[in-house]
Amino acid sequence: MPHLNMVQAINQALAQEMERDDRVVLLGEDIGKDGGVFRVTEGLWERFGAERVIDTPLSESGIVGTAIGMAAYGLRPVPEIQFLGFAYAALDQIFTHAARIRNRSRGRYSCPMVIRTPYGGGIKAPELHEESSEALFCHMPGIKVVVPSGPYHAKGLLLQALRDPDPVLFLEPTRLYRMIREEVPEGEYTIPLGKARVVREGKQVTVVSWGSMLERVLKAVGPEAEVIDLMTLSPFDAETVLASVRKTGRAVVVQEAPKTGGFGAEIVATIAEEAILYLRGPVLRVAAPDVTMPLPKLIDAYLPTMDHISNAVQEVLRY
Amino acid sequence: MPHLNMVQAINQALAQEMERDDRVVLLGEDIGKDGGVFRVTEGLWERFGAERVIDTPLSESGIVGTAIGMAAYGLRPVPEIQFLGFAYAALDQIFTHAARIRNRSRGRYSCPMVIRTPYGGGIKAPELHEESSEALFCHMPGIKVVVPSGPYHAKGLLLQALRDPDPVLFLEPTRLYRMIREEVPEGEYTIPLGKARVVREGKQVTVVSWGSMLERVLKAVGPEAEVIDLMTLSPFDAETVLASVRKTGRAVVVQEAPKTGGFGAEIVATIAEEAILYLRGPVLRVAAPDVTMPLPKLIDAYLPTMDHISNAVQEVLRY
Amino acid sequence: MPQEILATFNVRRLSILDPDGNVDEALMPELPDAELRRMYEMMVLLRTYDNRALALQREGRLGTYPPSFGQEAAQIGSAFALKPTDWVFPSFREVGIHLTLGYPIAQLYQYWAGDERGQRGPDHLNIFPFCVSVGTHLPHAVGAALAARYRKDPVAVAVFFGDGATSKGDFHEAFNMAGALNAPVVFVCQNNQWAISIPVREQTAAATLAQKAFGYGFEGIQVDGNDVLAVYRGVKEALDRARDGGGPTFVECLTYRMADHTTADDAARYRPPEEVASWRERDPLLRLERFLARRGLWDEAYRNQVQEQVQQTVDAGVRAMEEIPPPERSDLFTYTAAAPTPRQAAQLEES
Amino acid sequence: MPQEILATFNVRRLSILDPDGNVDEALMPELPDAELRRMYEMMVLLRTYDNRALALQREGRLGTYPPSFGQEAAQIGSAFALKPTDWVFPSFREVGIHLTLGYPIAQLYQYWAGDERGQRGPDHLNIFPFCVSVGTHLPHAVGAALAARYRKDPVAVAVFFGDGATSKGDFHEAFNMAGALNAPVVFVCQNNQWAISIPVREQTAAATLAQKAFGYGFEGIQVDGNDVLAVYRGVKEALDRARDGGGPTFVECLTYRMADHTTADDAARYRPPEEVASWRERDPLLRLERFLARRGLWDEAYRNQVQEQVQQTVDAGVRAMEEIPPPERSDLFTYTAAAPTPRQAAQLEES
Amino acid sequence: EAEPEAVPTAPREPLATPSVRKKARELGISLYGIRGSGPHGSITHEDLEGAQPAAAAPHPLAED
Ligand SMILES: Cc1ncc(C[n+]2csc(CCOP(=O)(O)OP(=O)(O)O)c2C)c(N)n1
Ligand SMILES: Cc1ncc(C[n+]2csc(CCOP(=O)(O)OP(=O)(O)O)c2C)c(N)n1
Ligand SMILES: [Mg+2]
Ligand SMILES: [Mg+2]
Ligand SMILES: [Mg+2]
Repeated sequence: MPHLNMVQAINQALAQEMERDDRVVLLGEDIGKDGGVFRVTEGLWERFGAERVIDTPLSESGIVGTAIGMAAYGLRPVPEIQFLGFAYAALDQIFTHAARIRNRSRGRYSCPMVIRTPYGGGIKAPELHEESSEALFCHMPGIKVVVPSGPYHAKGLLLQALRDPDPVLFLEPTRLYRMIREEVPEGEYTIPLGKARVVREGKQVTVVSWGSMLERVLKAVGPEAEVIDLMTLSPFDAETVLASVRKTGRAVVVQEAPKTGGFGAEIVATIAEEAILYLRGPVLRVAAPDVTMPLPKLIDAYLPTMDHISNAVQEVLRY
Repeated sequence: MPHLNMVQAINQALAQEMERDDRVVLLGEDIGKDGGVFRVTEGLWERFGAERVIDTPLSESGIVGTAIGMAAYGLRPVPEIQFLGFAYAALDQIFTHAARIRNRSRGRYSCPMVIRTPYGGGIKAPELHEESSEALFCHMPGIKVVVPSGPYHAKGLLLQALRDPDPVLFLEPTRLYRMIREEVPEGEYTIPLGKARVVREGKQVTVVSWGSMLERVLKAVGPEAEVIDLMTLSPFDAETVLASVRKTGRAVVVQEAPKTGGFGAEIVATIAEEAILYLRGPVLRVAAPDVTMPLPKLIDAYLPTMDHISNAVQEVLRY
Repeated sequence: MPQEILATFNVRRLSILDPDGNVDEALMPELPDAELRRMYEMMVLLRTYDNRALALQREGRLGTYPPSFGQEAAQIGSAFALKPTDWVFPSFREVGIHLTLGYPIAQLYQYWAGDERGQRGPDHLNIFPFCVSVGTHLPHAVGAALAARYRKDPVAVAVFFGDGATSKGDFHEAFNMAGALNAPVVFVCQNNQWAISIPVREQTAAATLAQKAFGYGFEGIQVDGNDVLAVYRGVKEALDRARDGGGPTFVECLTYRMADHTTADDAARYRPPEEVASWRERDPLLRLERFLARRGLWDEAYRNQVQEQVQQTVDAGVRAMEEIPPPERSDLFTYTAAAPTPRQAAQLEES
Repeated sequence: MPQEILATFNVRRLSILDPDGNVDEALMPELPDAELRRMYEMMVLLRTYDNRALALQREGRLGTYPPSFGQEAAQIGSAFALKPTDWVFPSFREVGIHLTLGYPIAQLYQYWAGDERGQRGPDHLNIFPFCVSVGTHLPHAVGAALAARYRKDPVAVAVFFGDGATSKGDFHEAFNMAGALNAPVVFVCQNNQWAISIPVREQTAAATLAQKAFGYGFEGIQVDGNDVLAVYRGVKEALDRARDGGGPTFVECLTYRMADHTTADDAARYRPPEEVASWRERDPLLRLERFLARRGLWDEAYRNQVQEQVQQTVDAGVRAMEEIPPPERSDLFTYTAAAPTPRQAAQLEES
Repeated sequence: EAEPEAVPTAPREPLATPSVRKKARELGISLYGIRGSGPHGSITHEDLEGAQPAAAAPHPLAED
């Protein structure tokens, strides 16, 4: 099996699904001739043509809005937003329309599309290139949110997302794009949405994470920790988390985003609602501080570190 | 003291602050000659002129963006978004700019403005007129979120918000606009932001709520409950909540929004992190289901009811 | 040449039928008498439907309702220009389109009564749900148009919106995307000159809306929106061009909102009664009556017959609407997604 | 008249200085020799600053950097048209403005090295921070312009952006708001013909960007963006008009991005070398040199002297930048809001 | 990391996590009088081990 990085794995998933299903079309800024600013769509314009790999004007809202119309017509568009920080302009289209068209039309129309976007910090890029605002999307019924934590899962989750009947936001942790190489089967395979995975079993504390933080978690914690990769944030797999917490009695949630109102809050709240009688101590969150995301010189002081993670784990183990 | 409803109280606060501070200017759709679709700005155009009460084109992003420029120049603009459901188009301006200009310019520029918008359900209005998406804003460092639960607090909180050095989202629960009348002092008074209030003391369970749900909470719960009105959601007054929970050992959080990822999750997570040793049982959330907000025929089946609230309270009291 | 003129643009205005009912024969579209009469019948239907909506709203049987009074020609003329395979993206004030295309009246009322199920149109109609968030549906039309072209379907897409919508960023991004990608889409603006209390001259400093198209590299034209023949011709030419690969067109129908914005509005607060009165004289229905009368296609007897017929149709629609059982709580959960999440499933079970 | 012409718009193009350095004297702005030379010096400074930025980036001392090569005239000409009391809203590729206005070079480099503190400009400069989110700063300029007018300050506002920005909804909403409210703002587009890999002809179907102004009811003009005199004149007239209550103007500076989009880009992937080469001949600096030489204001000695001087200025800026101590973790917390929240305060105390 | 607040004053109520409270309930043990050895003086599962069921107090929280 070839060793691929996440850029290659995503590229392969897109190419395979485009080959298999002519409803799949890509659109976005610089995804065609340039192959995408991270080269994720490299070679696809040459292979599938400008009708299926559409270079668009610079207009995030228009890109998503156009994709919505394509999806309603019966295609399976894959809009790319160049960086998550520029998706804020498309939130209206996502919240008002993509997430609601099935309901608004009582099933007459639907919106099967995958919004792909690089996300997360640690790449030393300009402002708004390192946002981690997944929580915004997880509060909106009607849209799924998927975050792979490595090449293998990126490919399988993306193939599944591309076949989902409803809109999926597919957040690609930019820091991992070329950091991790994994064996990735050449053929098609899918990983179900809405299911978390236990990456490492442990007995004393459950550590829940996703995306690029997972890599830090795995380095920071010892065998005492059961590590869960959520993979899908919306809808998230509460059962896997709760089953683990019921076993370990302790939990730490690690998110990259600012603490307050992040998706970690939902995990903790769910535990507090449904597994509290098993808890031996506080459920702690490891997160960025509640400040504006800084430029590169301070990004390392902002993002949660392995120390933060292991300190939190040690703290809950005191109970 | 005159008995005012919330529309009148807000109108009075705006008028008084405009009188006191010529930096305050209003802008939005239909706020001038028409006096606002809920009459909140009635009479202000006549009194302060079209230069200070600006009827704008239909463009929510442009309204907020224009206000940002005004604020940077030294004014204290008060953009109105006609309904919160149309503020999604302005999220980019709010998240990318209003919330960050102070930081981006390292204090050289700031963005003192109050975005006012009717919000919440139960008014039997068309689609997107009853959204309750406050949680989206509470995850963004740099912007405050304030929700009054009645006329008296609306006036005092709004006057304070108008004097805040940073951007404030002021969410006006539409269902309460004309429902509650209270004694409202004619003169100026302010209520600090970032402080919750204990509306009713109780010993056995803490019920946390805000905005239009508070009215239902107060009707649904008995003297066993300590009822907290958050008033400011961002930054929220964790201390008041925690102190109460440490006393009662039980908590229920009532929000109008869909459950998952709502602001209630943050409250519960904070309790689970910081008051777990005092908790006797689960912390429950009462919330709307995780579905697309319906049209009027189903709105009553969607919004949390007094029954939901009292059932949750009874449930936690079992522990 | 230091101060060169790089290009020149003319804003054209098309009108065919004058207020007295005379037509410019050179521009008169080819329409059989039966079609001309059907146009009239649909305009009467729309007005009757609207009047009944207001009555139902007053009785508490409908929610907030935005009537089309004054805009009948702009809507019906556009609808006649459509082919059944074309796709339509309406805003919230073009029920004239729905009626012409045969959307069930009961479902239209059902929607305005606050029941989402009214939005599920018949499967053979390619009409999108009403869009309440002003102007945000324009990009969808562009996307559908690109999809149709990709599928090589001989389809054009028409999207309808008001003058207020022209101020939204979505208008711009959709227009620009359509131009850049040469999408087979026709943008039809119902310029009724008001967006709630904002007159179009405060909505934009542009003297016409049609000229906005020039910024996107395609044609914009103003048509007399109270002239059903001009609207028909303008929209039809644009749709034909779109189907032929000629790209997008913007058609501004200049008309007038004769009533309040909605039943929740009081237009007397912000606009002079004289203005409203002056437009009452330009009523598109009267104008078409005069034209048909000149052609010998209209007389009192015919009018009475149409009105009676239409009244029955509307009555039947109202009855059918009122027979629809109310939605169930479980309906909340059916269409948020194709399949419920575990948490949604649990919430459905609760209370 | 059934097919009336309602209005006609001409897209004008202004150029003064031809590639050989000849000027159209009728259009030549009044500029003392010293100012002409200062224009040249600033253009050399910008180019030198840019070259150094690329070198620093290669050495890992700066982050991703977007150079201005080829756009010196479009930037410096605009900056010269500004009065000190005017307000400026830049995008991320107009450091020529900053340099002309006297923004400290050390802080510019500091910013591009990834240090937010570079954005705190001197208090006497009314220049907003760089805006990375393309086009989203346009409404801010409109707001500042309205605020200035409200304050009766004799101030105009200039906002700078690229061709790609013209596709954003914010462009539209800002332009329309400015037109509708007659704001004293000048929109200056640096049309360098590329938005990363998207050429302007794919960005929009409009043949010129200038014509986009017509849709908003105000004037749009294209100027030769490699002609510093035309840029100066076009922008100055627009600013004067704004200060005089004449409302907004759109000035399209047609220029060319001679380098990669940024240091992270490789333009050879998507554009032909011939195109780049053809623009090298139209280098705005060469053109100004020729003009100055004809006026007896330029010779090799002068050039060498300018280059040396500018080199020293840039060197000093780099040295000053490198002497700035790195930011502290506590700096994260200083400016999210005027005062920290209790939770922020606690987070500041932690690790 | 977020440290549970130090106990401001002597607690009216013994400190214990919900799981300890649950076990105490199941065992019929009153938390009063048990010396907590956990963080902030909280009663741990181990602390419950030596404790005797309180015959007279069917519900440890009955004082409310
Ligand atoms: C994005 C958005 N903003 C505000 C509103 C509230 N609103 C409803 S209709 C309307 C005016 C629309 O004017 P126009 O586009 O001219 O359509 P008309 O009502 O005249 O048919 C407004 C402001 C809305 N529905 N959507
Ligand atoms: C809203 C937004 N979308 C995407 C990007 C990524 N991006 C940075 S520059 C750029 C192209 C900008 O082109 P243009 O406006 O012509 O300015 P230029 O770079 O040519 O100066 C893009 C797509 C961004 N910064 N902001
Ligand atoms: Mg209108
Ligand atoms: Mg460009
Ligand atoms: Mg490259």
